[in-house]
Amino acid sequence: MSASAVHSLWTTAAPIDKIDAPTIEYAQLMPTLIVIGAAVVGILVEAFVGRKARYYAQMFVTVVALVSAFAAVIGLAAGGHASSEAQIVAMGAIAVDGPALFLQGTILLTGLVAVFTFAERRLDPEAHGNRVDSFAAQAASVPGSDSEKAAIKAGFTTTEVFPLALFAIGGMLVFPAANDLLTLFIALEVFSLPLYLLCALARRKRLMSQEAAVKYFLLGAFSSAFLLFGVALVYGYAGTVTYAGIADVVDGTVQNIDPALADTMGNDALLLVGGAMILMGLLFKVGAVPFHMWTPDVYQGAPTPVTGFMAAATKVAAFGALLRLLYVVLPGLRWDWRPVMWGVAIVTMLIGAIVAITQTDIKRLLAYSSIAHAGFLLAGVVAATPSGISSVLFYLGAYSFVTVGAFAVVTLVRDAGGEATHLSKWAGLGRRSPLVAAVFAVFLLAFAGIPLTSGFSGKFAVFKAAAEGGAGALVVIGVISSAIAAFFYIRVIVLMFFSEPKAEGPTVAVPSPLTMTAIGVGVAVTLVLGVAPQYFLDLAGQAGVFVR
Amino acid sequence: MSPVNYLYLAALLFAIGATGVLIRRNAIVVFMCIELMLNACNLTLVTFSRMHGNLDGQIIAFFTMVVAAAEVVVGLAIIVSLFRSRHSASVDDASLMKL
Amino acid sequence: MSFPLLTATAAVPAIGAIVTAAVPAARRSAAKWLALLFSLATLVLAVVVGVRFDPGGDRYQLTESHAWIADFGVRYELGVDGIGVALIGLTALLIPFVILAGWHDADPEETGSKRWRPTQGFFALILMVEAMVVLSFEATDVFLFYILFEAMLIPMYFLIGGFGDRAHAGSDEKAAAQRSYAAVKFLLYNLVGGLIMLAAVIGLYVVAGNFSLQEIAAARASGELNMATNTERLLFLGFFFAFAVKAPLWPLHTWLPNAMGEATAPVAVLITAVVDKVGTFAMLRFCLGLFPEASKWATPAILVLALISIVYGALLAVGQRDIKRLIAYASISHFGFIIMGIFAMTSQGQSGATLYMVNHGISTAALMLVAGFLISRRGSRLIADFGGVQKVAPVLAGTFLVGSLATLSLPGLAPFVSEFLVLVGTFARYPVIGIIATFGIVLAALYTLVLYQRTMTGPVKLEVAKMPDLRVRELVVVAPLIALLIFLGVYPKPVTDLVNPAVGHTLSDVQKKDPKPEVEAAK
Amino acid sequence: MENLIALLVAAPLLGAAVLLCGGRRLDRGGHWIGTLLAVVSFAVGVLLFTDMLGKDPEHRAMHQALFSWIPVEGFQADVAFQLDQLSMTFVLLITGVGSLIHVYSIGYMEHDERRRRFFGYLNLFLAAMLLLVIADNYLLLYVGWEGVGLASYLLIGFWQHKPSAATAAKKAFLVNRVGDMGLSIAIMLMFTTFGTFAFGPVLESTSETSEGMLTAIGLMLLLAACGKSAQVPLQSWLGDAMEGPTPVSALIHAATMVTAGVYLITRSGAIFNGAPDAQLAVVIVGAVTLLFGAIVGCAKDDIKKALAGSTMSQIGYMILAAGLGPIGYAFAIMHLVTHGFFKAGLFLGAGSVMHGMNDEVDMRKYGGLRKYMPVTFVTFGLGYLAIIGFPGLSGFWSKDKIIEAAFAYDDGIRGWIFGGVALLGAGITAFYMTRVMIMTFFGEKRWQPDAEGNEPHPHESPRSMTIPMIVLAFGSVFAGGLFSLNESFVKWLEPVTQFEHPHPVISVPAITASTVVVLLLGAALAYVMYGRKEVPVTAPRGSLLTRAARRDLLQDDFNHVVLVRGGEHLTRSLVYVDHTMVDGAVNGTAAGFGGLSGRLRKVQNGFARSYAVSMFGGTAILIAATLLMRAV
Repeated sequence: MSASAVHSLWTTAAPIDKIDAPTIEYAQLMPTLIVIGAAVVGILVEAFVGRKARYYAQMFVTVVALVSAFAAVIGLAAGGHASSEAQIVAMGAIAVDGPALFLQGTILLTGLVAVFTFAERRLDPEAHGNRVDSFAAQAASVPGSDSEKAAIKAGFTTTEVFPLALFAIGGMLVFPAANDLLTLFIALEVFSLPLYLLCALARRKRLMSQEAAVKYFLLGAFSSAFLLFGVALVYGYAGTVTYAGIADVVDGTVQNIDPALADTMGNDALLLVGGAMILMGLLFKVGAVPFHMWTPDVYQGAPTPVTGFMAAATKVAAFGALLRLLYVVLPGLRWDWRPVMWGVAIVTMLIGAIVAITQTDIKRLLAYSSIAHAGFLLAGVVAATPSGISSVLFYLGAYSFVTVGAFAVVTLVRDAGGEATHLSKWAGLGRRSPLVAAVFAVFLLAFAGIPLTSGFSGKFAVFKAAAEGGAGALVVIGVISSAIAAFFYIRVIVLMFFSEPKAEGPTVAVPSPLTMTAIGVGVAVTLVLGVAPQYFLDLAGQAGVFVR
Repeated sequence: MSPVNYLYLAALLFAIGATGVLIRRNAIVVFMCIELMLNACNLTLVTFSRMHGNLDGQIIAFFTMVVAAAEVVVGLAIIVSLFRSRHSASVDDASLMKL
Repeated sequence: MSFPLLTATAAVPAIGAIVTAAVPAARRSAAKWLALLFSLATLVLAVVVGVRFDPGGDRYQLTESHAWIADFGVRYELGVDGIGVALIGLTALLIPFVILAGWHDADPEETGSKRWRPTQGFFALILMVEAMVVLSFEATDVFLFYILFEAMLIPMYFLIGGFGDRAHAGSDEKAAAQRSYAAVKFLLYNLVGGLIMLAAVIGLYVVAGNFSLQEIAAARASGELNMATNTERLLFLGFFFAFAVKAPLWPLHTWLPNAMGEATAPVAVLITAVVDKVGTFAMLRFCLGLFPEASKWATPAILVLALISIVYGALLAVGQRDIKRLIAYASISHFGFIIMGIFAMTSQGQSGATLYMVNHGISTAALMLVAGFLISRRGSRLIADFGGVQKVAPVLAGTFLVGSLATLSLPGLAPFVSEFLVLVGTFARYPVIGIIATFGIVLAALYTLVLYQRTMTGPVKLEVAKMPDLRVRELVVVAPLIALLIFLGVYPKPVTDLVNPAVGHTLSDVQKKDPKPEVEAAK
Repeated sequence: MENLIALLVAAPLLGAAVLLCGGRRLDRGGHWIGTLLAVVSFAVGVLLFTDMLGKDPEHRAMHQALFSWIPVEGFQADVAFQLDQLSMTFVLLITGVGSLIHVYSIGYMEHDERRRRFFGYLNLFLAAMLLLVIADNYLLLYVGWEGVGLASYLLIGFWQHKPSAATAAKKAFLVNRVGDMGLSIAIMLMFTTFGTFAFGPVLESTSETSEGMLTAIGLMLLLAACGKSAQVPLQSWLGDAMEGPTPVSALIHAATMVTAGVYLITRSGAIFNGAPDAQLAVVIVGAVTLLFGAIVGCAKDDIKKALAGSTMSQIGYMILAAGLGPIGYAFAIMHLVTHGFFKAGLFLGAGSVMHGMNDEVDMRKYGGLRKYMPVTFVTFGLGYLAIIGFPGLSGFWSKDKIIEAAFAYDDGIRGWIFGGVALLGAGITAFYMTRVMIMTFFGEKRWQPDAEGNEPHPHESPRSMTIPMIVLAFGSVFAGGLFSLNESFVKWLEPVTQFEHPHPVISVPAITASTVVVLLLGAALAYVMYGRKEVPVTAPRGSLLTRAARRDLLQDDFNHVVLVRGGEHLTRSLVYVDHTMVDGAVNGTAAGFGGLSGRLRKVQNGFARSYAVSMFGGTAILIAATLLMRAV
């Protein structure tokens, strides 16, 4: 098509005989549709259901939605869409294949467990005879103002968190499945925006919560701007935004380049710069150094259940997208991006581990640990082998449950000011309530990658993949940094078990079955994946192939 | 003139926006700078769309506008609430959490 | 499918641990008896293993093999050779004594909250350690071994940090601080070692494609698997580093004195007599078995390090003021001997080393436990706080003396046999090193006798004047150990018969022959 | 008959076990058990002896194998015994003297509440010593070797409440350990050379290895001998060993254990015969110690220490003789036996004196005791005459032969030197023994009431003590003559040790005559110095040599400064190094990461804009790196 012809596109109203309606494979998209639909329903509930009933209604809608969505995922997988039937749907916008389904399943389960912790209302003492959860009574009311007191007195609760969470999950479901850059961008925004809001909704320490939200929002928007610019550049390079199309151009299978476009089409500078910017957007989401700095602040400020949800689900989704981008779009550029990712992985592992050593707040500690883990995952990504993909998938599955569980435990340890997150408060916890301390110790050991925990299986899987991929040095550095990391996990254990409990120490709230389920699931997954990971490794192994 | 110039302009706008984010204190202004960056992206997309002679770029531009609008909604909500509780919209004042 | 004897031997204590941990807070003594019961059951099973094992038979016997993690090429593979049997026997033998000796160590001073059950935890952890150690002696799958090698750190860590020695200098806070420092040091040291090994384990997988000791050995023998020299050396170093931390070998030893000093005597015994043996055992089985060439390549350096450990450990023992730290440094010296024997690569050296592991376990247990009784009576670990004990508590002093004599490997007691074998075996191939190592026996006499003189002889110190002699429970702990020391000193044949064939296999792994005596060589 | 050999060891071992494990209930009768078992062992010895006499000299050696001790690939160590003439001689000496001293101890230790344990230790010693002499391989010998070391450790430190005793015991064990090191190295050398360390194979195949190797082995054996037999330079422990109860000094540190070195060298004759250099070393050590001990003996006022010096010197004679090879072995052993009799007798006499003098040991506080304790006086006197080699008594026969042999070392300067030394030694021996005799039994009483004002009442000791002394006195008088009747002793040993007639550089009668002259001179000098004028109660300052001799010729001071001090400094500095450097390195790394962490933390300053900066910079780097990758 010549430039002049293009010009006619919008100068003359050329008669467009017909626009054939896009074909949408609803069945394959079912999980996403269910969740988004439920989210919409949730909003209607907010609008029409009475205050008292909302909580239960929302709970019901959310749980049903997530469970059925998960069922749909299973159905698709059983239908072979994870392997033989894997295909690209919705006019090339979304891929339904092994990795997508595996990650969607993981996200849905994590989300479900996280939603349980959202719904926990037994931790704080009742305010004016109303059960309260971890969220502000009325986000709009100024902290400490009369309106807030009034809201509390009236027993308001921010049940909007459930639809928000659903929207976020919806976006996350699409993110790793996105098969063109536009969908990628939209999905990113769809799950980011609700998270920004959720961060701002903490019941206690609202100033910190709002600050976290602002930082997260500004930086997130900043990064997405970069991502978008990257999208634009890559579009400029390839003339299309579908992964397949770009890949073709990258591989040089497209030859007929219009002389008019010679300076853009196939201009590698555009591709490389754009690709780097898109990578940056994704690395921001996974919290890789040097795009990690939002992580500690946001993790600390956000309501703990939200933190757990973010830490787990966001990472899963983002790594899914990252994998797809690198393995489907840019395999032709492996020799360009691999060294770069090497560097990112190394600094991420080391910085995360080292800075965590001197942390004094349990939530920040876990934030940095999550950064270090991002580094380990990147090591698996760098492997650039099928076993690399499957190992990352497995690691994500293992890691997300541990994270949700760990943050769930954090919600239990409370004092007058809400959660007692300062480490000094945790001294002697093992004496006061051995069980909680033991459970948390299990999670910490899993983070540290001690054998017989899921953490070890995952770490072994990614390092093995990396080594097979010829990244031996990366493995060694990973090993060193996990040695450093071990130091601060152990510090917490020492604190809990070997130091005398403080007189005015925090109390450990007895949670409702909701949180108990969350923690229980966490422990179960940790141990099962630690002792007998074979089944799940197989799962991840079969799921480890992208469709193009 | 060659459409490539539009690209340079867009890049310039993007850079300006980014710089603004880095140097301005007021959260609103920072946010506006981000909008500017998004718009720079739009310009880029449209230009490329023009050069490639297909509509994808323009479509994306529309999406971007929608997203930007959504961001405004969410962003303003957050910023305003922060402003109300602190009586300041300076991003530097919001530094309770550090180290 | 025959009865999985080896699994059972490890499973019994594991179950015991769970059961013991489940005992309610009020039923403290029940937990103790349960623990003792299970440890004895384990001992019985260990004996059965010893009986069922045929020294003349295959290299690995009573083998079990089940699929486990196919993706990692990992199988649940068990099997014992003579060395394994001997060490399993040692472990199973010592644990009951450890439990008996620690009978009151974990009685909580104040009954804290209802849920706080230190006693149950203490004994459960001990059994857990036993289970893991036993299984690690049985594992013929590198990955399985690695997992246990790492996992056993956790219970040990809680034993060290959670149940410190009541007899400490200074305030409780200070003691608690020192204790957790020791525990953390122990864990980090070994964890770092383990993680380095992890890298090597992964590397091994990349090279060999599976983790089965036999398969890899077979593949090497048949030549279908041949590692590049440098790869093999790196992998070897990765493994050896971890084992050297565990063993411990100079200069990676500094965690041991802290750990043994701060832990209660029974736990100290657990560390040095049982857990550390996994390190030396692993050198023998995995370093030599998997990387024969690299082992030979590294031998000179390792022998020098071992030599340093021997002399250095002994000299530092002389310089100690704390009884338990002294014993710790003595152990470092002894581990030097063990490692030297292993890498001398002669049948005397390696049989001696294996025998040494067993004997050192018994003798250190005897000495350390008696020392524990002594310390608990006086409430102090400092040598200077004792004097003339021999007059008020002759039996205690007598047993302590026998323990000391065993430590300086007096002929007629078990350690002499092993030490002499190691020396001869080393001397046969490396005369100079053998001779220097012989200085160790003088130094050993020095530190043990100085210890005995300062604590037991001389005028009776006021503080020890009222010291009671050994109680029945304590005698029950010590007497059998001493009897065993004498028996194995006079008649070590049962153990050597067990060990010799296994050592033969190990030597054939590294394709080494004993040097011929000059005279025969002349003929 | 062979099967009885094990019984030699088993009997006392059983005694030790019973007495040490038996507990308080044996306190009353324990000493009888101990004595009985010692006697049993003696009886067995005699039985075997008679049996041995029945056989023809070449086939007298008996052998008994019990079980394989350490069966390891290429390494055979068996528990097996070999009883030949040499061993038999020792067995009789050990069990005989041993039994006597058991009897003696019954009286001597009467008032000690730990008498049972004492007898247990004595039995333990007997067992170990017998094992040492009847073992058929060096490793088993080593067991006995260290066993006697242990027993002597326990017995020297028997009165553990006395710090001096405990220290002396420790010192003895340590010095012996140094010697033991030599023995174990020797064994290793044998193993690598001959592939075995059983007496038979080793001693028969000495010809198949180089002289250098034999020399090495010989020197190591010599080191061992020096430790056990208190020869220079490892002699320092013997003097302090006198802290032990006197019967111990008599049995272990005079009659038996300290002579183990002589046994070792004689037993290894074949090795030394093949290594002249080693033999020279042995002879030198012997000669030096001979003089060293004698000089020390002259200066000591403590009766036991004086006797200890004498012991040292006498063993010097034996070692010297053993170093001379086939011309000396037999005489070394002969002197060893006679010395066993008279030195044990002398010590028991000293013990008896102390017994009567409230354990006073300073001879300057004795004097004129012959009136109070006649039996002791007579027996001691006979022992005295024997040791100085008064013609006709045991010492004369054995020592004179050694001097002859020394003169026959070779027909040149060596013969003169060592012969002269041996002769000189004889003179000094006469001097210091006469001194002891005079200061103890002659002159006027010099003792005063001690601090509590209770004056000692010297009295004769009970039967249980005097009888052994009398028996030993008989030994010291007649043994030598008996052995020398047509060289019966030499012939007895010849099958084991070979024998060549020495050919001294000067005629035998001349040597004998000069010996007698020399000893008379020594005795006379002593009489002049101590007999004629009053002995001062407080020791005079004395000449430089005297003062040095009182301090064991400063040998201890040397050890203290060089070894003890040096060792302390070494260990202390090592402890420091271990803490600051080895451990410090580890803690340092940890601290280093902590500091790094603290510094990196600062970057996280809480300002969203600086976070944005890092993101921006990161992106820039990312882009740059990607482009760079393409560029290169």
